[in-house]
Amino acid sequence: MPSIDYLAILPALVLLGASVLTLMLSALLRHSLSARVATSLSVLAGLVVLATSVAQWVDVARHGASSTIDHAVVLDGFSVVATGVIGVSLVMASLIAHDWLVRGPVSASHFYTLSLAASAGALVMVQANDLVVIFLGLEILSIGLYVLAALDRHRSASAEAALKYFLLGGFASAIFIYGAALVYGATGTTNLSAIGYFLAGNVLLAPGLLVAGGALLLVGFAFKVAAVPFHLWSPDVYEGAPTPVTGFMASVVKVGAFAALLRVLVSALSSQLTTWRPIIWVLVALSTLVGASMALVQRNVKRMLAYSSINHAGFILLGVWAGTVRGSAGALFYLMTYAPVVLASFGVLALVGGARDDSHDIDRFRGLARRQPVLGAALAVLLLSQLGVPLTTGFYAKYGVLLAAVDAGGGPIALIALIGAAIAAYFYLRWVLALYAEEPIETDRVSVGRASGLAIALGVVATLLFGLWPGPLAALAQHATLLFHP
Amino acid sequence: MIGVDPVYSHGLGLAVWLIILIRLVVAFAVLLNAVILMIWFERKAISDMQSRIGPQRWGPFGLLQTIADGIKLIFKEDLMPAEADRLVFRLAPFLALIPGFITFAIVPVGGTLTIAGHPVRLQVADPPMGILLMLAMSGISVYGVMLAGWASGSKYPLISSVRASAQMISYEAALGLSIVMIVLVTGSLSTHDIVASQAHGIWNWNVIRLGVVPFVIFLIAITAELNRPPFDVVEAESELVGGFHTEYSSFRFAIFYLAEFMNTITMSAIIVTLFFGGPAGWVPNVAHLRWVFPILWFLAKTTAFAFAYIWFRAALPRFRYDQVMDLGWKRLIPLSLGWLLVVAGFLISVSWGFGMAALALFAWTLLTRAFELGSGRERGAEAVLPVIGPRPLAPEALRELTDEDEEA
Amino acid sequence: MHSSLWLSLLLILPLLGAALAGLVRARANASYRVGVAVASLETVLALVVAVLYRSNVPGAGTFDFMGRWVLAAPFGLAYDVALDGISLLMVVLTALVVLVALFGARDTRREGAFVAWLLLLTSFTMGSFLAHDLLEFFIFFELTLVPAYFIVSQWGAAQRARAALKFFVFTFTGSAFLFVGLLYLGLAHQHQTGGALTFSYSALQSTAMSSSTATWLFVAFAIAFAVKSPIWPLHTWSPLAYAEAPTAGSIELSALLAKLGSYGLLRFAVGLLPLAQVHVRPVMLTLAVIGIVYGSALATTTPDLKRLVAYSSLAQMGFITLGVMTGSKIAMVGAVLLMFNHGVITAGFFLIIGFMERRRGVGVSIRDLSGWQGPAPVLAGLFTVVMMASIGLPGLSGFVSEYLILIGAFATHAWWAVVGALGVVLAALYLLWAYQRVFHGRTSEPIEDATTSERWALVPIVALIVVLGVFPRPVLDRISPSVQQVIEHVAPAGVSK
Amino acid sequence: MNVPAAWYLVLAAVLFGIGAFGLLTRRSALIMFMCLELMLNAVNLTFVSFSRTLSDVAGQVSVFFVMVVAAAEVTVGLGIVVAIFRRRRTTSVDELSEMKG
Amino acid sequence: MIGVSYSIGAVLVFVTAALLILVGAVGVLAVRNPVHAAMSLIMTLFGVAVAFVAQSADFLAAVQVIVYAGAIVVLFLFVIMFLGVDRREGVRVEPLVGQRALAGLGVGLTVAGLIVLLARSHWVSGAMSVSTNGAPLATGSGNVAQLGTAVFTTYLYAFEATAALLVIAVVGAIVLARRERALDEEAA
Repeated sequence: MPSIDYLAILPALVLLGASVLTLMLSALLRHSLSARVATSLSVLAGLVVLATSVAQWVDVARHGASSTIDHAVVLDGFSVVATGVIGVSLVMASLIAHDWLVRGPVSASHFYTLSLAASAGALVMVQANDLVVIFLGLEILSIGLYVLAALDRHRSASAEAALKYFLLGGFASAIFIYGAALVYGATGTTNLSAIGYFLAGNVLLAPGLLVAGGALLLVGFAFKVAAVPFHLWSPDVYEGAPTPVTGFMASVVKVGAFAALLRVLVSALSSQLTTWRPIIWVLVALSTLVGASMALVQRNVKRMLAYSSINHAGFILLGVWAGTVRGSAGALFYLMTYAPVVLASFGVLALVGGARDDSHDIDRFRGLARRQPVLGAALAVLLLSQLGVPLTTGFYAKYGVLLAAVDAGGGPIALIALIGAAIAAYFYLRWVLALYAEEPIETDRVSVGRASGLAIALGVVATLLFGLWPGPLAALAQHATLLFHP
Repeated sequence: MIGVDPVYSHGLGLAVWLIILIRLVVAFAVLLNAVILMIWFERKAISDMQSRIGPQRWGPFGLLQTIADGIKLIFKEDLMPAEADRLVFRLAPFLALIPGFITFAIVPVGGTLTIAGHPVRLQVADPPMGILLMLAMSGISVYGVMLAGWASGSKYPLISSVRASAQMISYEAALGLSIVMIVLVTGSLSTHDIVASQAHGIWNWNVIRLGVVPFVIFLIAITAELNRPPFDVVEAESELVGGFHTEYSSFRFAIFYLAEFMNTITMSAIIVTLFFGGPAGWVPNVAHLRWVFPILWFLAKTTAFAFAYIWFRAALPRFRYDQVMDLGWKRLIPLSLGWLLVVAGFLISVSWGFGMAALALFAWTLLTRAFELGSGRERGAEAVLPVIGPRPLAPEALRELTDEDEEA
Repeated sequence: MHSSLWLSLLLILPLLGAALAGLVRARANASYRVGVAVASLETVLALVVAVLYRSNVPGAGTFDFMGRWVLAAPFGLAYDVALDGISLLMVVLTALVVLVALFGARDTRREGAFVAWLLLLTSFTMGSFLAHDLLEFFIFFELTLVPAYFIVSQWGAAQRARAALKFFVFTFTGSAFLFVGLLYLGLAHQHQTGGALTFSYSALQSTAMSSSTATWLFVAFAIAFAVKSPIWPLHTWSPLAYAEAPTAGSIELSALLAKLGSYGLLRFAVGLLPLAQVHVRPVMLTLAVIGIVYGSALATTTPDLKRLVAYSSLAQMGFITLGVMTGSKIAMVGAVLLMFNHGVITAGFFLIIGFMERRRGVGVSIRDLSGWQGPAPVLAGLFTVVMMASIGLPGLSGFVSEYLILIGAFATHAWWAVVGALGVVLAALYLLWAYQRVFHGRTSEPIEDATTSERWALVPIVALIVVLGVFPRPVLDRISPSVQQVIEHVAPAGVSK
Repeated sequence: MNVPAAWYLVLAAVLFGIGAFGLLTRRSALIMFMCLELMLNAVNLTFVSFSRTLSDVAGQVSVFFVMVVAAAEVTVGLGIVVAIFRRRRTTSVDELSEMKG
Repeated sequence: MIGVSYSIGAVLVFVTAALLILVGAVGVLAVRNPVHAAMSLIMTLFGVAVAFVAQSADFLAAVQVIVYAGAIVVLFLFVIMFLGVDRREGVRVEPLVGQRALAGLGVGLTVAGLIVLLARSHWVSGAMSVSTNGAPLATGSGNVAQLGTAVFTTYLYAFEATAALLVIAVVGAIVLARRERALDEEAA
């Protein structure tokens, strides 16, 4: 038996434990688990994960990065911070989901059993140091999400979204694992560190296999993070899935997938930088431009945010493209700041979407800020943050990855990405404009539940606070990346 | 999958080829004859239990009745339903037959002989994955039933197919888990090794060694896999006319019939192999005939289980479909999981064993409560799957399964 | 060196004012009073700073009130403020213009929000002028977009949504180039020194680079500043935005935000990239001259008064660019002065146009108006003063600055100066023509003359126009050393005089 | 002597291609699932071939995990199909026209 | 490669496996009836199992048959029959003109590229992984022991992760398939 560092895997264990506990409580209690209890449990689990990640951080800061369970799991600054982000995202996603669960057709225990387990999958990905483990984490996460996407029985779009998500997600997984097989064939191992050592110590005369494998791995990841041209599923799925689930997708999935992608590229394939950079270059250019342009023509705000998140994925990929410490730190910082913002945005959407979660036309937002100034202003701040206006974290997120890209000699691609951001400005601003429009559409007042309100407030406060003073987060991301497991 | 049979130890000479061939042919012949006997045996035994006489006209005690029936069937008209899927309809009976025979190939029916200087095991093949082969074949055997029912293009056979597939998946897990326990104590997947490990005395038989529970689980699961009574909801005459083979007649029907009994014999043999030491037993010290006794032991044990199946059929009422499902999912699988824990625990140490037992008991308590609550809730809402038992004959359920025109 | 707290106070005061104005929005006139009070306080503060300012601080050159705090080391982000003669002028302009706009161009629709946005804009503009750090400047530069966007889109005229969007996206796109450029510059500096990442103005000044790199960077910077200024041909957003914005918005856009562009061009493009001068100067001068002629020509044809001022601003911006890019000290001083003067003058223009709109209730087209001189002589008189200053009548402030620019330009780049001088002639043409159409002739409408508060609003503007036209010395004394410092940094790179 | 592993690798690549093609072109959800299985099988074959070439057990272990994943995917995928069918009585992706991509 | 003779048996096994696999795979795509497609799928699965045996992965071959043929395809068939989608399931009208050609081209190019890369790269034969510490891959029952050792050492974490995977899959499937009466009434 390999030695096991339980501190390293504690977060995943906590989430899985919470998931199973929810399941068991719902099975063993006479009355179905109330949403309040289930949400509290999930929030608690998220907080414990966050606390654990702090403990891990102390450990890593003191003893340096390490790997455990026969090098399948790493405990390094990067994984710790990403773990913390997932913990925070989970807390916020639970809060957002709460109001929807209270009024919706979905049983809270089902929702949380699945979402907690899926988050555990994301944690597995974040810490994985082996292609097979990444694959399994990816599947835990994805399978949970397929079901979560199908949960809303009131709308048939929900199950259809799940089917589309499932088919293309499965396709992506198959491509990913095929890539892993080819990389295994080229290097003789599936362990990322071992691949890295092997490639550092050996020169492949004809690295065709490795190139093909690496490319397929990238394609698999590109599907998962919805980078153009592998994004076709995401608008439909974002639209069809229940709004809290969409928020979950936009945050937790992105964190997990990007963390794993970074680890694969930095830890295993860093010697192949010249090979994978052009691929990422294309992905960045297409994602930022197409994501922004397609968002312009949407009327459904969830589709709009889907394309917007494609645009953001392009930016995060920019940090990946750099392939430097600065790039990884930039991408990590982006994830840290983007997750709360996008979750809070979907929190507002879930509220405005109505009891049946099916009214997501942009017209519903007309005059919202006039009727409910606080809610409207909150959404405006969140949108401006996504747009990348200074004094919000969105600006520094873009700044971090752009800095890395320019540092790595990527002036042109940075410029392309920024032009994508400028295009994106159109639809964020159009939306903000609608919020403050003078002739409000006759709609009911949006009731803001306490939980959702808290989540939205968290997102807004986080983006403004760290927008004003990004120092701590930036330093954290920087240190985290410096403590990267080799 | 050739494995480590000692017969190959001298290379693949002509003699070896011959031995292998003979082994194959003999096994096939024996099995076929056994089936014929089995059919007779079943009819006879059932008749006795029901205070009837049973077949008596052909041959002594009606022994040749089966052959007569066979001849009759072969000459009957071969019907092909209009709605049938012709290819699959023809293929299905053979799919049902083949797994039974292949499974029999891994059963050791006796010890090791020495023929012309070659050590020969009385077993057609001894692949290192032997018991997995059995699992694989039992997995495949369902295709015959499923495809036959579907290919008939008729309502009741289709329902039979659906039931067969569901039942099959439900019991496969329990079956596999009980086999895992055997593999745990044996440390090998080969049937030869499994038998060898039970050789010395009745206390080494797995049925005793593992506690009786795995055996019971296996017996129930295998009965369900075989679609034998009391788990024959697939061919429940009162509900589904004849089940999957309603539309079959003549020779193809004969093959189904053959397959069913062949499977019964094979599975009896497998039970003996896995739990009752196979050919193990007391061997009198008779020169040159020592090799016969294991075979006799094996035959005796197998016959006993064949009889047990007949007895089940005569004595037990058929389960309702939902009861079949409940038994599989809610009783057998948890039970086998728990028992597996206990077995594994005891293999480590006694204290581990008791610990695991306590854990399993605790889990069992929780499960029981969960099931209780669950069935209470289901009264308000329908079950996970609509029950494909007596109730689904309600018209809307049938339409859901088969009728296409209405939706179109 | 004075305490940087003064500058921080300049930044924070409007922020607090904005918050206060938002809080008291429910009470009638409360937020208006808060706004005017805060703007007055800000003006006083700016004047105090102007008095305290010393143009020679040991070790810091002409920069005074320095203070630097690092906010995010990995990003090279710092709060770094300082003031020199050039920015001092801009700070005073900002405080003054905001006061005038708040006081004179009152908009009672949701006044709390309006005042709050204006004060926010003030704070951010202040921040840009006070920034002694390229990144910090960029952040404030970008931030000004948000309040400006809201002011235009919420309180503007019929096409306000389109105008605001166009304004925002144009500027945002332009600044993308600046963004990449400044990142490159900072990183280049870091790689040279091997130290921490910094964007401090004085640190970046010492960055060594090839002439071609400098040229590329200059182009990137210039695009952003050209959009903001606006400089031909990147000006297309401005007429629409100026015309659609509410009066206060127009004032802010033309008098302040446009100055951010030319200020940035002078301080950061020219100041940080001396090596680029050789390559880009002809191009920039040509663009400036085209802007002068093109703006003037369009101004002669447009019927809309606001657009007329917008095009005239384009021409004026051309003059400023001309002055900045010549490299001659006189012209540069003139350019800085013109930034100030143009701010004051356009503020006056838009105020008066706002007053006219208030009377008409709709946008003011030259064609519809006639004979205002009769019923509203004071208004006409005020307009005349502002107009004459804009034309460059000697004795008024516009003359001094344009004269300095043209003199400086003649000495170094005579041909461009000759064409540019054409702009002065054209300005006289279109402004007088517009005056004639609007104020001469007859009208049957009963038009109210300038009210007391309107007169008060225009008092500081007219005063500045006259005072700076007659006695610009104190201002020039504060500008010159700072310009000298820029010239000295640029000159070794092959700049004559 | 056994045939070179490359033969099996190429076979796997072709199988993967057939699966991918089917997934992209067929419109029946069930067939698309089956194509997914084809792709995963191609992966398994690749792993096993490399395992033999490298004389390393890791490839075979990976196959084991891929199979687990395949089973899990099918369970959920078919669950989704059943859920949709309850509503729509179709499994053709084209008929899922409520959303336009 | 030329000049090396392979045993007839090995070639024969390869050809058999290849035929089973390819015919089955093409069958899945070409056949209109989902049940037939499922049967073609079984054919491919058996072909793969044969290929496994030929490459001394006996254990995996058995697992392949048990898991795929014994459970997965049965599940497919169950759903097909349960839903009654078997007979009328044809190829539908293509939503985008030329999509099929495009997909074919893309996949074809990718696979061709892959094959070229596969053929042109010489992989590191003999590169020993961490797991076996250089011990050659065993056949027969030794293989199972090796597999087991690897699963419980190098891949222990992955193995435990599969537990989570299966839990979430089972819970998910039950949540999806569950039918709630209140809702059905509402839908009706």
